[in-house]
Amino acid sequence: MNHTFVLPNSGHNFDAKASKMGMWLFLYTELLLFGGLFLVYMVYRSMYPDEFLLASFNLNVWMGTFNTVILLTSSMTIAMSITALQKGNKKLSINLMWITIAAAIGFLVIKYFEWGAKFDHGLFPGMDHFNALPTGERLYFYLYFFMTGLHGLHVIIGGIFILFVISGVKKGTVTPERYSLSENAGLYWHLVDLIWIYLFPLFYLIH
Amino acid sequence: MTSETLPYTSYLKEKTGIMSWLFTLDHKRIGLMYLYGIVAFFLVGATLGLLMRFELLNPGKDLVDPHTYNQIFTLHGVIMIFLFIIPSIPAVFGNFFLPLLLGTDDVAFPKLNLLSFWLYVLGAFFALATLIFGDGPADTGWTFYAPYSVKTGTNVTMSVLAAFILGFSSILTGLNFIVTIHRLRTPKMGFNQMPLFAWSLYATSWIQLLATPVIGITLLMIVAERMFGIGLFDPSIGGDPILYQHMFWIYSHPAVYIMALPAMGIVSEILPTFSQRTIFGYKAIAYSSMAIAFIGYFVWGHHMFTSGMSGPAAYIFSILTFLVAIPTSIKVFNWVSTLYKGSIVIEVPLLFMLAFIFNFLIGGLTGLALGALAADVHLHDTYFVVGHFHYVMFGGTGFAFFGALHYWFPKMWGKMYNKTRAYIGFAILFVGFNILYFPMLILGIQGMPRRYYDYLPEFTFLNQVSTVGSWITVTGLIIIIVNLIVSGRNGKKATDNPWNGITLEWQTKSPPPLHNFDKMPTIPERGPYDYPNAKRG
Amino acid sequence: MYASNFVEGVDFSLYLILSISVFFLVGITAVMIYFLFRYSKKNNPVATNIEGSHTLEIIWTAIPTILVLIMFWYGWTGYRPMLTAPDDAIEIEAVGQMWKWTFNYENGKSSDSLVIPLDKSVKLNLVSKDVLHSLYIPAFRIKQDVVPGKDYSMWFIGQKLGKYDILCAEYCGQLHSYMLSTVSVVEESKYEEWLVSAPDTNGEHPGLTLMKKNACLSCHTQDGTRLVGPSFKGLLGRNETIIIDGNDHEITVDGDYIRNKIKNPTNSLVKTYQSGLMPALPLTNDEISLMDEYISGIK
Amino acid sequence: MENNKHEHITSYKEHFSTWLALILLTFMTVFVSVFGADLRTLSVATAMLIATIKATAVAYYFMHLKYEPKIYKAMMAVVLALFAFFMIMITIDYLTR
Ligand code: HEA
Ligand code: HEA
Ligand code: CUA
Ligand SMILES: [Cu+2]
Repeated sequence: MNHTFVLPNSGHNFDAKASKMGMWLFLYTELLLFGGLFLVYMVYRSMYPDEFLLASFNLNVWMGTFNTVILLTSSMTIAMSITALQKGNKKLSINLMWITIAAAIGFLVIKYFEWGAKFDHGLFPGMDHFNALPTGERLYFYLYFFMTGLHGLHVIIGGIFILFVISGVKKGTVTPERYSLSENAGLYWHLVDLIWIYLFPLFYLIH
Repeated sequence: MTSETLPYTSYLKEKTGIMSWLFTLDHKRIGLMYLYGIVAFFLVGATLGLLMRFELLNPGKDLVDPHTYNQIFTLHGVIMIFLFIIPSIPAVFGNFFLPLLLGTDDVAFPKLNLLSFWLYVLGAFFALATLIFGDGPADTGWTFYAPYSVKTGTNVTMSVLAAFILGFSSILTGLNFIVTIHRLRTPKMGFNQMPLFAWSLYATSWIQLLATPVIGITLLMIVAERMFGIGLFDPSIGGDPILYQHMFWIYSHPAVYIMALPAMGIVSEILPTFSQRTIFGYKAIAYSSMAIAFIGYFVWGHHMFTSGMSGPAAYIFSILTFLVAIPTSIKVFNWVSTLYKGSIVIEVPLLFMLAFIFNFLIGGLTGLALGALAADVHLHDTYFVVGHFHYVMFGGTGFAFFGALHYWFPKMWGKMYNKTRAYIGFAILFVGFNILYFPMLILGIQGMPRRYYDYLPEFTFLNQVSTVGSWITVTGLIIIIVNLIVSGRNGKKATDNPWNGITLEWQTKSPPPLHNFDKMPTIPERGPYDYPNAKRG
Repeated sequence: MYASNFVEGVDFSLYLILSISVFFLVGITAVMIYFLFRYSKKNNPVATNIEGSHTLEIIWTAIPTILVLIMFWYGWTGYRPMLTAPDDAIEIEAVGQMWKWTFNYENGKSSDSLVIPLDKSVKLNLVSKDVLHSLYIPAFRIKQDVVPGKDYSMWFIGQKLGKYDILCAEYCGQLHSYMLSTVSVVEESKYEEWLVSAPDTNGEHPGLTLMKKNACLSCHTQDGTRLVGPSFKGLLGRNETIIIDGNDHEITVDGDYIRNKIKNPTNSLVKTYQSGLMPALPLTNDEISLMDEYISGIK
Repeated sequence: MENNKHEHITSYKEHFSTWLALILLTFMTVFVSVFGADLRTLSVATAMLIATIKATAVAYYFMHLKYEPKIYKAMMAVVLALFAFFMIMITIDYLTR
């Protein structure tokens, strides 16, 4: 075919800035997705402050703190993996990403035990003990399960995203010159962290 | 046009076979696929509308039982809102023409664009699957108000998931457009040299991006409530139904500007072309789009004046509602002034735009009556509201959609439609439309509530007028659609620039080649609508 | 005289806005059509590029702004008085449920339709037993949503003798459009008389009275017609397929079944009917037996 | 278009100090909450304040916002303003009932 002419501003060019901007825009939608839940939380907490307080005693502050530390650390490792990639150190970059994924798994395992403990105490919607709770405490747990559940889902997605980047670096599609994908995975992972930064005090640190 | 004789392959012919369409990355083909899907769903939704009008011909039962009626208007609303009008102009004409107007060859993320389309298909599948799976389509109204939506046995979960998926598709389209506008404008085209349709899409995209997630999460909460008993909104197991309404309208009011702004962008394209002069008040129109998008976020409460909202909140929401009308009125005045000292050629697209202004005026001005607290207490959830939103959505956006279809028809298919039939179709549609919806405004003032299967006998006459109007409307629409299909197959060949327009899409061939431009497009020096032949003003 | 104390405020704001609207609609349309002919290609072969005008821009921002503020103001002043009921208002409880209104007076009288004295403030305390409803009296220009779990109220003064429609204006399911009632505005003396008169049960079965009160008959007919739920006609001894936990069971309806169904409506569902619609009502065993007795009697 | 040759590369040290600050803040917020129990509403405010400082640090340093063009900050500001407005409007409705 006869296309010798290509526009300089073609949509098929690789454009690192565009992909970063796209990622940020996507993060805004994620922020507002959780934002909706924070709105609901705000209303119910202001309606039932005491019940929220009581219900929060069922969570283990230290597990929460530990998980926070895990996530923050993983945030650092993923950020460093980008630095490593930019500096051309692929091996280090990949290792740092593996550490991040390990942290993600650790986080989920702890969450699994926390949720499991709630099940054992009959604190899940529909269970008898749960149904006997006052409205405010039930709302606390609805929100707790919904929000940490959705957050957990994001942890999983973020982990898969990082796996993709690892394979990209290995295959050579993500390189020190062309690292948008790794940057975007990093951005996504930080968002997961960012949301946890709020979830943690809102559920664990009510006093 | 001299270039006509040169050999070139249009995007329609460049590759063939069904796969070259279904998995195309070309924005023009994706736009066309959206067009077929959207028009199909418009016809489905419209047929449901027609059924409702049949049912309402007389008090009592005419056609279906109350339960079916409720499912029909819900499906009608869901289809019309999520499958027709929200994607309509952005996904079809935005996709097809935004890159052309900006002088580039595609959107920023072509693959993401294809993904949006497939999500649209998936969402459509979910919406229709309710007909087969579960206990039938939802019967909640398109607003899915809790706690009824939690209690009813119909397949609300699936309808809601459809809306969720379609929302996701809409977000990705918006994201794509924002990045496209930021990154892919042709060199030297600043924001203030962009055509106004691009501006309106920019404003729209921001709404799609930032408002849609809120309804996404709200709908997920409804699903969680139905499936796991996460009772965030049903008072019998915990939550507060009024909060649901807040969350719903935080999205759904801005969403009405997702519907309206692109239509306004279309008007701003077409009026200068047929007046053969520059647009009046370019910046006022461009920035008022942004203003509408922004203020539009803060007025959602006007849907809840009778929900038991507090006095101060009602006060603030009402005043903000009135403020959002001002940028719209600025646009209307600028459009009318664009006709002033033009050299007007009357063609069907222009008529559609003038009809848009007329209908949208009725719709917008009735919106003011709804924004006033006292009047809304009487009018809320009556047929006045139904009249209002059909005037803005169908009379406004719908007319703009069909106008744009005629305006860009030669560019998209390289054929010209039959003008006589187009005139006739337009005239019948316009008359029918007003007979269909004007009586609803009166019915509302008289106090007929909406979502009523049956009504008091004193409302019979106006309902019958309205039903007759729906028949006239069908006739008009059928003429228009048949005319376009026939012309697309064997219409006269169109020139590259049949309307003598000067925005960039007219600088390439009809239909455009796969990569849109074979040479660098040139942008008019003094703004996108600066007609070289017109006198300096 | 207006039918209620709110008619004037509402109508004024509505018609004020509609008049301004008509003015703009007619004006803009006329200008548009005039331009269309005056500046057609024939009459004006060469166009003029006018880029805009700051003066005009300011004028047509300012005028609508002033107009909408006026509109807002009358909307607000018409609405404000609806927010707070006077202290001396007669309080009546208005109960909405699928798909029936019930009005309970302070002296214990209960009625399907509202009766109020002329020129007296009346405050309705709104209670919903299930989903959202909205109590709408078009003639009074007043409407208020009835929300489960919330103590809302509305108030008004009936100023003209007569009988007016009460409609449900918030979608509440299948028979939303049949959730109708009336309000009668009567002389005060008549109102007092009506208030103490015994409920007009005409010696009907107490089970029927109970069922009327609890809106059972909005969904179940006594004549065999199928509505939302199965008809009561010939119910006792009928063979039905019911669904429990997703499995079909063939049963013959007996008294136990009827009493159980009233008590725990969500445990089972008669096939081909929609689930989740029948409410669990706070009834005593005696009341349930009365209902059962009546239902079993409908042959 | 420009490529990303001149992108700022954040040093390992900077990442590490950010992390250290975040961890300290985390322990601080736990401390305030566990041992400052009778502060009540004040402790909600401090918890949110600390969370916001942490979030800003993550966005600024880990997410690189500090080194991005102004438009990114502007967009972020719009998003946050929007969300704040949602909160304010809903609060007004619920507080003034
Ligand atoms: C395209 C969609 C669209 C658009 C653009 C609008 C635009 C507007 N809408 Fe509408 N609206 C809907 C779609 C839309 N609406 C829908 C779907 C519903 C119902 C949802 C449901 O419940 O199912 C609804 C419901 C709705 C309600 C709630 C009614 C109720 O349920 O009680 C209100 C209340 O304030 C309202 C107001 C407005 C206002 C003030 C505008 C303004 O933006 C209009 C501005 C336009 C003008 C004012 C005309 C042009 C101006 C001039 C010519 C200048 C002269 C004007 C002045 C003097 C100011 N709308
Ligand atoms: C873009 C949006 C849009 C459009 C275009 C329409 C178009 C129409 N609508 Fe719709 N409507 C809504 C959006 C829309 N509607 C929404 C959101 C609601 C609220 C739902 C709710 O309450 O939840 C609503 C509610 C609504 C009601 C109120 C129901 C109630 O409250 O009880 C009514 C009643 O008359 C109605 C009628 C119609 C009619 C007759 C058309 C017609 O104008 C359609 C015009 C087209 C035709 C008349 C037919 C064309 C058909 C063909 C050419 C095809 C022929 C093909 C075959 C036979 C296969 N609509
Ligand atoms: Cu009750 Cu509608
Ligand atoms: Cu609105």
